[in-house]
Amino acid sequence: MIKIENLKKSFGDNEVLKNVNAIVSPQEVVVVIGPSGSGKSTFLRCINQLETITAGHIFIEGLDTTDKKVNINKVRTEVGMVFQHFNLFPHKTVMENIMLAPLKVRKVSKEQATQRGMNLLKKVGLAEKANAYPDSLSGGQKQRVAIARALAMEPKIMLFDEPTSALDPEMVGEVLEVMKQLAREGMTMVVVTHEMGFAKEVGDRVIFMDEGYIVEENIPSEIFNHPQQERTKAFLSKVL
Amino acid sequence: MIKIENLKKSFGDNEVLKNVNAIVSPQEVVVVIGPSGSGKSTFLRCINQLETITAGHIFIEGLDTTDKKVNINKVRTEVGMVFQHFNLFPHKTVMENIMLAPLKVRKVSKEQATQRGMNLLKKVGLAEKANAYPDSLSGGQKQRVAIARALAMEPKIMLFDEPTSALDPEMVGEVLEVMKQLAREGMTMVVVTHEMGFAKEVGDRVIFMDEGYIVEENIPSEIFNHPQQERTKAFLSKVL
Amino acid sequence: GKDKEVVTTGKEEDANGKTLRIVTDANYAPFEFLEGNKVVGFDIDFIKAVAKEAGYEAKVESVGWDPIFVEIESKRADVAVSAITVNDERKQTYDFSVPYFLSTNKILVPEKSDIKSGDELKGNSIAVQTGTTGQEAVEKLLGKNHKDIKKFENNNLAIQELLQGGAAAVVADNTVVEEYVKNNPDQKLKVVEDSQAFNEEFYGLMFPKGSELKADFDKAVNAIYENGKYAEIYKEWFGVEPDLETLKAQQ
Amino acid sequence: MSFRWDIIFEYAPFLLKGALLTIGLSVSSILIGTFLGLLIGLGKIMRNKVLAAPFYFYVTVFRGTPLLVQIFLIHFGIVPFFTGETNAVAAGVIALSLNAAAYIAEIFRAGIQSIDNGQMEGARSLGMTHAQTMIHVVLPQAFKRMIPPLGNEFIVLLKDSSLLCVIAAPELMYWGKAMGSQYFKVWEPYLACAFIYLFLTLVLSFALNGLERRLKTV
Amino acid sequence: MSFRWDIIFEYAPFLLKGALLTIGLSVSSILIGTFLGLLIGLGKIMRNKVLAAPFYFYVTVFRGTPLLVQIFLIHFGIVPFFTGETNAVAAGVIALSLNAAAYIAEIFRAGIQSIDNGQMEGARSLGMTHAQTMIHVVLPQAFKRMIPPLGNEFIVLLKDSSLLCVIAAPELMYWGKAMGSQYFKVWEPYLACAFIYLFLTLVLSFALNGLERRLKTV
Ligand SMILES: Nc1ncnc2c1ncn2[C@@H]1O[C@H](COP(=O)(O)OP(=O)(O)OP(=O)(O)O)[C@@H](O)[C@H]1O
Ligand SMILES: Nc1ncnc2c1ncn2[C@@H]1O[C@H](COP(=O)(O)OP(=O)(O)OP(=O)(O)O)[C@@H](O)[C@H]1O
Ligand SMILES: [Mg+2]
Ligand SMILES: [Mg+2]
Repeated sequence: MIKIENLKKSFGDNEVLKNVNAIVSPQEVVVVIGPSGSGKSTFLRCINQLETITAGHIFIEGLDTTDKKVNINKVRTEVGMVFQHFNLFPHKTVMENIMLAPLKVRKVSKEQATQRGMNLLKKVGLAEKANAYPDSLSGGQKQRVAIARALAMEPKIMLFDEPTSALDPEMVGEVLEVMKQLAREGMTMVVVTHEMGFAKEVGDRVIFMDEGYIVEENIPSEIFNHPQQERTKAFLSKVL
Repeated sequence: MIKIENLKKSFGDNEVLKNVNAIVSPQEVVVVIGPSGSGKSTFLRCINQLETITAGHIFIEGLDTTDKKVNINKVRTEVGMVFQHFNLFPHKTVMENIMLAPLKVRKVSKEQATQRGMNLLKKVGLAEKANAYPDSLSGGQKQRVAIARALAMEPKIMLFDEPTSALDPEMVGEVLEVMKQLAREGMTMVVVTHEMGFAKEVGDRVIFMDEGYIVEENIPSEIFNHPQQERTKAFLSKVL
Repeated sequence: GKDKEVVTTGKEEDANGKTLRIVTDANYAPFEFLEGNKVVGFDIDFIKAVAKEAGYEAKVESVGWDPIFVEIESKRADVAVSAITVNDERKQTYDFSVPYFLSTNKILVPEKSDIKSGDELKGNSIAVQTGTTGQEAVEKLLGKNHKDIKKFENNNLAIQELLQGGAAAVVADNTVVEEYVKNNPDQKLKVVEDSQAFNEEFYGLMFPKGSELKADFDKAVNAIYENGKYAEIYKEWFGVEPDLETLKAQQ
Repeated sequence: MSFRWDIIFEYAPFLLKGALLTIGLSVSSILIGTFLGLLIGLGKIMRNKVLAAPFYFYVTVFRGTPLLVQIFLIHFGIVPFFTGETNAVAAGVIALSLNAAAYIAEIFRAGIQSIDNGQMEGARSLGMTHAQTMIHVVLPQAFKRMIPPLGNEFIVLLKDSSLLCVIAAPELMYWGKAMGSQYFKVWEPYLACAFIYLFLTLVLSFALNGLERRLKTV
Repeated sequence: MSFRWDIIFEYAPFLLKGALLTIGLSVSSILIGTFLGLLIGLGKIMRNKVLAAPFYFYVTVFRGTPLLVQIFLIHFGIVPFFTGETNAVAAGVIALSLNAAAYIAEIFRAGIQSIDNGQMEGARSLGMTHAQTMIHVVLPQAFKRMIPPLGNEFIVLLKDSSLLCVIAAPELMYWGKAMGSQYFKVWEPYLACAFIYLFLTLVLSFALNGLERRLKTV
């Protein structure tokens, strides 16, 4: 589904990703953990090329998206992304947020977009907020709308960048619940998170990153209970 | 030490605190928990009158600080406060941040302020950052500087408003460690936090607030293991 | 305020004479203009001569056009000389000396223009300098504040408007338009004269209302008419003899 | 010094006519200037520095020289070059628009750059193009933030239109000067003009505040 | 049309002298205007609406009327009232300063209000007074943010000083006009002035950018 080969990314002199290789299989849920500044967000943002990569290749369903001939906007419709700070459009209602990309990019009809939007809102439990503006929502509600907005493009893969870290503790649960449901439905997901509970419960595989490298990867029970690398052990001792 | 009587606070029509009564004894560590919007921050901010209170009395060491004749700046020198977002002064170095209030308010000599500042920085483990600017520090370091800055005024009481909730998970520990040390040294503290581990380990008493009321208060082991009120139970089920 | 350009004209000092503050707008060649930082021109030489005749010392200062009136009305300046046209509206606020200059207005048009008289100006747009006899003359012809009259801050801009096709003609003092045509032969302009269409307009010295200086200066003006000093200055600047009869008849 | 109310009354119809032209000049210039300013502002934020250079040059020249000079150059140079004759009103609108465009371009640039980058990323991650994102996401939000500075610019424009009296555009100040030179009076025309300008700018501020408030509640 | 370089050379010493006065006028006005603007800006953000009212009034009047009118009123009214005589340079500095102060007051107000409230609370919670917090915490940060808009205002001021030619302050434009009316020329004087103004504003922008960059690294 996703194959990442020798990915490198520098900001000026600062090499943030140093030769990263990874594979994500269809329907797999990969959780990425690691200390702040280790390159987790950059890794995720490279996958849908919000950052132009410095070297390497990224294949999505066999297509080399780093090839200049590939239409990156087309690729991005296949890859949904959810950000830490939601990035909802404050001047549009919840429904308009969800419908915007389907209308403008997929050119679906207004009725179809509305109908699908309503279904997605029901799915994330916010049908009654369709006409509210983002500012009137709680953090957890905002993040659920952001998930619905990404799903409206019917992506094959979803990327999550610390979707719960800007939320009040009571709201973390409701967002994780939606994500768990997505995983159960077989969505392919790459999730950067500090929620170790989620990683253990939902993750098929955990990747530990540090200083631009993938230091260790394994199934959750192994990585949490028997980390092999010193750096992994040090990190887990602080956050568990 | 602190006695709060019939405290009420409204923002316009919105009554945020509805008759709150509380006592904090010397050397006691009181932890305040509760859902978002329940009035925890407002409660804390009323204690040192960052919010002008609508009704009621607040006594600090027997002095009614709501009395107009009381010099509130004097009171505030006795009550240190640490904020969620640090509120360090970005145009001043770490040392200047710490020395500013002692120099301008307490009018201590520069040598004395420097010496005391250095001691405090050693205490929070940041002696080598004395001449750094806040922007170059990590979140955990910033918060430890903020604590040192508050301590530089030699307050009798310290108020903490979610001191770790803007921090990356690995940095939470270092800040909680400093707070634990303060508690061990006998500082009177009121701490709003979502860190239940800290509440259990350090708290002498836990106050649960909801919708502007103190719903329940008790020693940590009782409140976490045998909450009496339905609302307390519902809240704890979400966050534990 | 040390940079202010002050030109004292009293070369021969009159120890008893009071020093008068004389204001002008040095922006109207050849009557008053700046040569470098010196205010020169016909008006300047004239006021110099008249003041001396009247027994005063003159200190001429270029203050700009609008400021002249504030300075005079508030009596901070004693006399204004700036090719100022005398008319009835202005007499409501200020006193004027006897006329000291007969202004003949002429029409400046492109060489190819078929305007041959004042009457043919009607229906064309005409550029003038605000507050000059040229404006007075054209307004008498077309009507006050007529929409075809374009009033500019100075003749320089009015002529520019003509050159760029925004006006069919400029009406201004003969000296101004003739000087311009002489100095700019490449612009292909010509001067049209029509003494019937335009009334005679006169320049006067301007005083604050009720000024005691008016009488002295009226006498002095007439004195230099008689002793030939006026004709001397006039010839120096315009190269011809003045029409003293018309000027005197106007008194 | 007596204040001559009578000459103000005499000139009232002309001042009114002038004020109407002042309004007309200002409104058309702000509209054209806003449109041009948007293009220039977008030009300035282009990644390609070579393509962006002319826009930088434009803004530098128009912000670096007095409006008076621009008015002269346009009135006596540009307009006759194209039409063969001068036209004070046309030149006035062009000069004010081009001048305002340079300032408005900066307002646009600042407005666009004040929008959190997360908005751009949010939209791009949904597969929207840069242009679609600008049109549907960034600009609508930037516009809202630009209303206060645009309002200021409008007020500046309104007052700057008074400089058009030098090319004999018959706006408010032109008639004020005509009045002054007929009677050789200074206070009456300038104070009268000042009050009319103040009135116009106050009405404008009021309207802009209302607009701002309405947009905020949306 | 031939371009008369010779008359530009002839007038070069006067243009230079004029440019120096232009610089002097602008620099003194921006300094005084900044000082007054700070006071007025602080006045406007006072809680007590009655005390703040005169400051609002000041800003409204000075922003709502053309600078030209203000120059006349100050030159013929205010200055002679105090000193008994007119003085174009003094009136120029006063008019430009008072006008700029109204705009700078808004810049200050915006700058102060752009500082996160947490800064005020952080300092107040340490027992510092409102005044101490303003002086040591809020204003130093606000100043830094105000450099770009203040720089703009400085450039506006520099160009606006050209209006002082109407009261015969011998600054750059005054000499340009003198040159124009001696030779009946438009392009030479105005283009020469335009280039000098452009040069001055560019040097100014450059210096301000440098300052901004230096402050950012601190
Ligand atoms: N746009 C950028 N320009 C320059 N440097 C950047 C940029 N984005 C990220 N970096 C740098 O790249 C490194 C990795 O950043 P990244 O955001 O990927 O880390 P992260 O693992 O997501 O950390 P966190 O847990 O704090 O989100 C950091 O050192 C950061 O400073
Ligand atoms: N300055 C203010 N003006 C108006 N309303 C306010 C203000 N500050 C707080 N409120 C309101 O008061 C209520 C309580 O806010 P408060 O910040 O005290 O809650 P909290 O318990 O600290 O929540 P959180 O966990 O999100 O920090 C909320 O409804 C909030 O909207
Ligand atoms: Mg990240
Ligand atoms: Mg709070």
